[in-house]
Amino acid sequence: MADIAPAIELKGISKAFGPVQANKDISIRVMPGTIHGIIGENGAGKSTLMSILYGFYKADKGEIFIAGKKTEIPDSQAAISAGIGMVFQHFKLVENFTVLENIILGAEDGGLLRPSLAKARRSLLELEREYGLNVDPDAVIEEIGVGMQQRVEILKALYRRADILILDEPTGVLTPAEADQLFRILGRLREEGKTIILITHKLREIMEATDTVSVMRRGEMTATVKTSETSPAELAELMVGRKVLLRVDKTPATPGNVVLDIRGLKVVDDQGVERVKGIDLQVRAGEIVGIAGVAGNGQSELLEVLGGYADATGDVTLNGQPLDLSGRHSDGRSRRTRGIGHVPEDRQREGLIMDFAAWENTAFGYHRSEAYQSGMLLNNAAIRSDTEGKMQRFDVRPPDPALAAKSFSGGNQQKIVLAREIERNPDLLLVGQPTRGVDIGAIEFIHQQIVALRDQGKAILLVSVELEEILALADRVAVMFDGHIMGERLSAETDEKELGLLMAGVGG
Amino acid sequence: DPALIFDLGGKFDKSFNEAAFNGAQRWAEETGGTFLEIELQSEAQREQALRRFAESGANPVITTGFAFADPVNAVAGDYPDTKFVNIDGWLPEVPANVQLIGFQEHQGSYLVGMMAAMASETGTVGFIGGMDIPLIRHFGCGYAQGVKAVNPDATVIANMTGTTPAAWNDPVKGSELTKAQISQGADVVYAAAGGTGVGVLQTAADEDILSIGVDSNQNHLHPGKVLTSMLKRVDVAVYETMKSGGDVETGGFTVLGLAEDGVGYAMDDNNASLVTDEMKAAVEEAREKIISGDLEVVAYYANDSCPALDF
Amino acid sequence: MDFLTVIQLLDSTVRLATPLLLACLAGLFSERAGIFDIGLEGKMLAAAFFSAAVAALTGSVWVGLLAGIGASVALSLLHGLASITFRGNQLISGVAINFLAAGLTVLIAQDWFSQGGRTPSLMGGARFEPITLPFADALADVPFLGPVYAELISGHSILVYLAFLTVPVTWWVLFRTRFGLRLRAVGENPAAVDTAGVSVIGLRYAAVVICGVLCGIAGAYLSTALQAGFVKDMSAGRGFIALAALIFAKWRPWHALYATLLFGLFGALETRQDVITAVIGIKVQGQVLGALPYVMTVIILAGFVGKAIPPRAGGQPYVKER
Amino acid sequence: MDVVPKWAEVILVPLISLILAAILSALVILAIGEDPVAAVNLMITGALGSTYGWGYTLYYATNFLFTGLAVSVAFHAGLFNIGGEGQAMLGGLGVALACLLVPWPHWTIALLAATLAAALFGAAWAAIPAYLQARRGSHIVITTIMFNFIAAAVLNYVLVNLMRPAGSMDPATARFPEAVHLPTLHDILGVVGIEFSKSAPANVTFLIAILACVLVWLLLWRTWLGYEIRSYGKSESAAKYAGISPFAITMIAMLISGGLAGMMAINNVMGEAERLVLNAVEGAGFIGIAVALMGRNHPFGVFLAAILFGFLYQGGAELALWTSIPRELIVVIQALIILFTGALDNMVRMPLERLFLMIRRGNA
Ligand SMILES: Nc1ncnc2c1ncn2[C@@H]1O[C@H](COP(=O)(O)OP(=O)(O)OP(=O)(O)O)[C@@H](O)[C@H]1O
Ligand SMILES: Nc1ncnc2c1ncn2[C@@H]1O[C@H](COP(=O)(O)OP(=O)(O)OP(=O)(O)O)[C@@H](O)[C@H]1O
Ligand SMILES: [Mg+2]
Ligand SMILES: [Mg+2]
Repeated sequence: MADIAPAIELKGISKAFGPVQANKDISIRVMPGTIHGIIGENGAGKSTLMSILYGFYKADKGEIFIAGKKTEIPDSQAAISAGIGMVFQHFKLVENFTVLENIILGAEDGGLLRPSLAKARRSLLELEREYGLNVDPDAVIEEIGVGMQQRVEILKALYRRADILILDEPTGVLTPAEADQLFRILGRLREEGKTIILITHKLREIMEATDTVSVMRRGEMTATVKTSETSPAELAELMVGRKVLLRVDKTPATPGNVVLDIRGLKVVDDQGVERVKGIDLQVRAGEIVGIAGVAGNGQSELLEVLGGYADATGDVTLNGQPLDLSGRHSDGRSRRTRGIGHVPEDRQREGLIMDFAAWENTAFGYHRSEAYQSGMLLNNAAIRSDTEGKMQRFDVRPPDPALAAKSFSGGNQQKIVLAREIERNPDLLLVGQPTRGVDIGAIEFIHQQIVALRDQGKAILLVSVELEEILALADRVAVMFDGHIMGERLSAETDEKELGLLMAGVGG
Repeated sequence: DPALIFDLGGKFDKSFNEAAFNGAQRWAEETGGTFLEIELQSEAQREQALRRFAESGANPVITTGFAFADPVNAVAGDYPDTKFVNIDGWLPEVPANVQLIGFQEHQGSYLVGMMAAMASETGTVGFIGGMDIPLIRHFGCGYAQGVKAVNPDATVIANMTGTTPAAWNDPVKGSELTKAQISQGADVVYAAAGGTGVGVLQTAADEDILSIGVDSNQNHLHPGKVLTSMLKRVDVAVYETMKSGGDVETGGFTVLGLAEDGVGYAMDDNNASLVTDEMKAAVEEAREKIISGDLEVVAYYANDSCPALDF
Repeated sequence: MDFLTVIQLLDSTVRLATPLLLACLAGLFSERAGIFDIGLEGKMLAAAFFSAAVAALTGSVWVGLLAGIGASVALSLLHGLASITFRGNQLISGVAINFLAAGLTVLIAQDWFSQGGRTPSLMGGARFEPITLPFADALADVPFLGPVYAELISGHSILVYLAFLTVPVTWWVLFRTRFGLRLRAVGENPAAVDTAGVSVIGLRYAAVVICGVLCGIAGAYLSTALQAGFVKDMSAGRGFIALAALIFAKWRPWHALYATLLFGLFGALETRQDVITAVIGIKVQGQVLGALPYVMTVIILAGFVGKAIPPRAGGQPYVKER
Repeated sequence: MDVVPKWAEVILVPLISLILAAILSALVILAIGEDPVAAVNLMITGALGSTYGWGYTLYYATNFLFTGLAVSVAFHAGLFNIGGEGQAMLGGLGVALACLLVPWPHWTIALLAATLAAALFGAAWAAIPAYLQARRGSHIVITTIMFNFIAAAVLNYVLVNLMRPAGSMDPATARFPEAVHLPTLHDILGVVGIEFSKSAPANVTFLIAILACVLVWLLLWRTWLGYEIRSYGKSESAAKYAGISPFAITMIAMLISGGLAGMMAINNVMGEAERLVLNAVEGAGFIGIAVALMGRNHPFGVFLAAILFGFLYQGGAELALWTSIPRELIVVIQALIILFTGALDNMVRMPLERLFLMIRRGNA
């Protein structure tokens, strides 16, 4: 062991963003041919550290050794030359370029495109064969799913002959099947002697895939352990600094009246493609109905229709009263007045105005409600004090209503949205991907809140690509595939395997 | 000291502001005197400049451009000891310490129109105005009447460059208009368009047709290519006014037409070869008749329309 | 309307479209790289002045052209300094450059030539002369194609041919070269370019410089090819029209050609009241005629063009750390 | 969390930028052979040294306030309204019609009617581009540019052919009747015993402009409508989620924007010229863009920027009046100020940030 130089060694890395100390004197060693996990709460500094290694940010202090040699990495070009590739948490792809164009960007041969593209096409075929990373080289990024986008990112790194691959929360947006495939690929890469650093919030992935794992907290590296010598519970505690409940704690549901009744719902998108092809679904008071399915099978459209911002046909009633599916009374505001709350799938694009302060976001969607007006003006004081209360009850950190939404970590952003929607006491709560990219401490809290709302007798419709989450949280599961509901199961009576088959369109 | 206020076009507008400046310059050189001057930047500065000069004791205060008539009218009452002179303006009633100097541009334009018609071989002549305002129509109207007087069958093509002040400084468009008129058969073009006229004269010279300059003598710009220039002696008016100083006569209109040599056509070495004796004779005859009143050139202002041209 | 009139109309269209086309392609390079540029007008004006001034001083139009390009590029670099290096507001910087050019050109012109903000008239070699293409005279009598070749295609200044050549070149550079790929990428997602190991700043400066060069040619065309000298404010809003054409063209080179030709045609029609009268049968009022190009643009825009989506990273400075 | 304290951000950064612009301007003045110190002196005393100077400074500022606010409101909705120029022209037409067609008994009523007319005309001129943007996706930047040109043609037609008094050569309307003359600051301040220059054009409209600032501020940050406008401007996808109608907000924001631009006409047309001239707006619509951007689209920022530009205009006029400095120099100075305070502000901010960070670290 001692005579093999570590593939990567960081010594005393520090990095501040203005007044924020994102990384404090961090040292770490990663041996070649291993998968090294990094975990930590939102904002712990994981992405920052990796971005420094990749030359995206410049460290204020510290040294980097690659394969035992001290290496300066002033920019990404240097990192690439040193054999480092990185798949960012938020992909760095050019949306309206093809896969092939994205792959050669920055790694072209010569000044003309055609030869480069042709060469890349050939290498791509090889890489595909070697690792089973199939992508359509001519597909345009914005038209392919996130899973394929991520494969493009990995291919980008491999195309540049990376020996060290950094993956920042790669599975946040992947379906279980896609995640499994990813880990198979990572396994193959390790076999070939490549070194992999994996950042994730999912302890299961750490336990299954990594050889060693480091824990970060508030900008510091608090521990590095062998994966085989630790347990999820221990890691969770190291990460959050307290004991974390890794399972959802809930009593069996006692479903009441039908709150939401969907009959023959069809949705056609802007391009004229039918996304939801006539589904029937009911959600009762006091139960959580989960919609499982691979992303892109109509779940998002279902939420958009119920949330009031996509048109549809069919019959939908809420507490027995019909719900308009198009026209003037089919918008987010009408839905809210009817008692539908909505935690959208994409909190940053839909649920929040990132530049607005937390208190302004607390009113978002409810800004015309009586409680927030005084005369013709908004009652900002009322909104603020409301926000303070919500931030306290939902443990939003930091509890500063004046801070812009973008300055909160993902988990805390989600808590702001959740607080807003749950505390309105909706009859029906729509929840899309509630814990995407959120750390385990926050996940625990969010799950508790959703269950608590159910226990108050509210109806909840949950959409998630995380089967684990659906199984843990939902009382009843409907699986969507290609715009249809393939089947419904009580979650107590099913398992991942059965649901997985339904999600692939098999059985029913 | 006298003061001179230039209109928004600026003192180097290659047109009448510049002529005014030249007149003032000549007075300064001849008498060794000095004068105050300002180039306006905005509408609101009209009154401002008038008041500032009046308050600083300048006398007379000379302004160029019809747009000054109204502000002068508004300000004059506050400074009874200052005399205000406006060139080109019109007021229903003229205050006692204000003098308005008007030029009979249509008369001068009439004469150059005659020359254009006589020089034209195609029977089609052109007029290119700057911004579409009544004053410019006034030029075009006199011109068209002159053309028709010589050749009743002649065609006069009239174009305006635009509807914003940018129309005074768009030589590219002036060129294009000239070419368009040439395509329609014009072989003499009269430009009353400030800086845009530079493009008109240039293109006329390049395309080997004749052009007619305006305001000051522009014959030298393209010797042998500029038929003549319609002179509007703003320089003389300014010179004379400055020379009279505080004693300048006020309380009415001064009309400068052919009789007063306030307008006319330019003859010099540059265009001597272009103007035949026959032309000269005809034009001189018309000039006399206009002066004597035997011939009346209709002003566009008379009833906001032109007998010879439809704008 | 006879054939010759059509030819003349199109001839005029070509002349009027050329400066728009060059400026439009200039804007295309800049905006494709993510740098919005409402300073096209100012750069064109500065180039118009310096090319005419230097041509007048040296007697060589080519030296003048270089000087015009130099001036335009200098303003481009200023725009780059503000919007790339110092991540300032690109719109403000553009506005400032327009003012700067409007003021400095006249100030310097007055200082150098004392002709009231004009340059002396350019003569002989200080001006771009029209080029007669081979056989133009011989072929002029061939029916149909003869006049098209002799009157419409032949007889423009070299800069016109250069401008039209720039369209395929731009297309080729953008879509067939490494540089073009990177340039387009940096306007869509600079982080992707950065993480691919390519300098965002370098690319954006390159784009801005190309923009300056093309604006420089556009300005020189105005003052040394179409005209024989500089007159203050002679760009007369063409930079803004070019900008409109760029949006109209949805930031694509060939469409830029069509859009600017369309604007050129509107401009040409405006000078031909006789043609319009002949076509629609009634005489249109002068002011109506003046408004026509703009009304037509709005109608076409509303009727046929649809939504134009600018480069996604356009207008925003690239900031990694805040 | 900000590195630079608020006071430095608000005062120090603009101040240093201004000084830099001044230094560069001084160099330009030197280069053309004039004395920069005297020039700056003249500008300051001329624009701010007397109630007369202030009267002009505030008059110009009033124009820029309206057009600046107009640009800001649209900007908050994510719309770049370059059409302030045309909207203000049409506003002028509204004012002229209101003042000439009805024999108003008193200026107060006339002002009310004229304000309404100006806002309506301006808004109407903004409505078409807004509709085309909202329904047809026609880019508002092009359509508003086009509408500026069209407005110029319309105004030209109306003034030359329809509203010009017989016999007048000036393409302008008749003078408005005595009864609709607006009180100037001299008249207003005279009531409370403050001596203010009689001959400066700043008038009661300045107060309306300030009121407009307050109202715009209230609208944007204190009403749900403003909240919707700002939300839509920041994120269209989020706005849809919240039930905010893109069509309604685009229309409303542009109508308000056009209305504000149109209202400029009560200052320059009704308050100053007292008649409508062809060139009444003379670029204030474009200056409004610079004012809005420099004022960071906040009404108070717009207020400060408008005063700064008012100062530049008036100071520049004084320079032109008493020196032989050509007016283009003032354009150059304006350009430098816009450049340094608006676009190169980070050149000042970045070193300041480093400085403050050092101080902070030193204290910690
Ligand atoms: N570009 C940036 N500019 C300024 N501050 C930043 C930037 N990126 C991160 N930070 C700060 O650095 C801290 C560490 O952020 P980082 O993204 O490294 O966290 P993380 O561990 O990756 O979190 P997550 O699990 O949510 O991805 C954050 O608290 C944030 O305040
Ligand atoms: N440019 C930035 N300026 C300030 N803070 C930032 C910046 N970028 C990221 N942060 C902060 O860094 C932390 C981590 O950010 P990151 O981009 O990793 O998102 P995240 O918290 O993981 O959310 P998500 O999972 O939804 O992407 C958060 O606190 C975030 O607010
Ligand atoms: Mg992260
Ligand atoms: Mg995250």
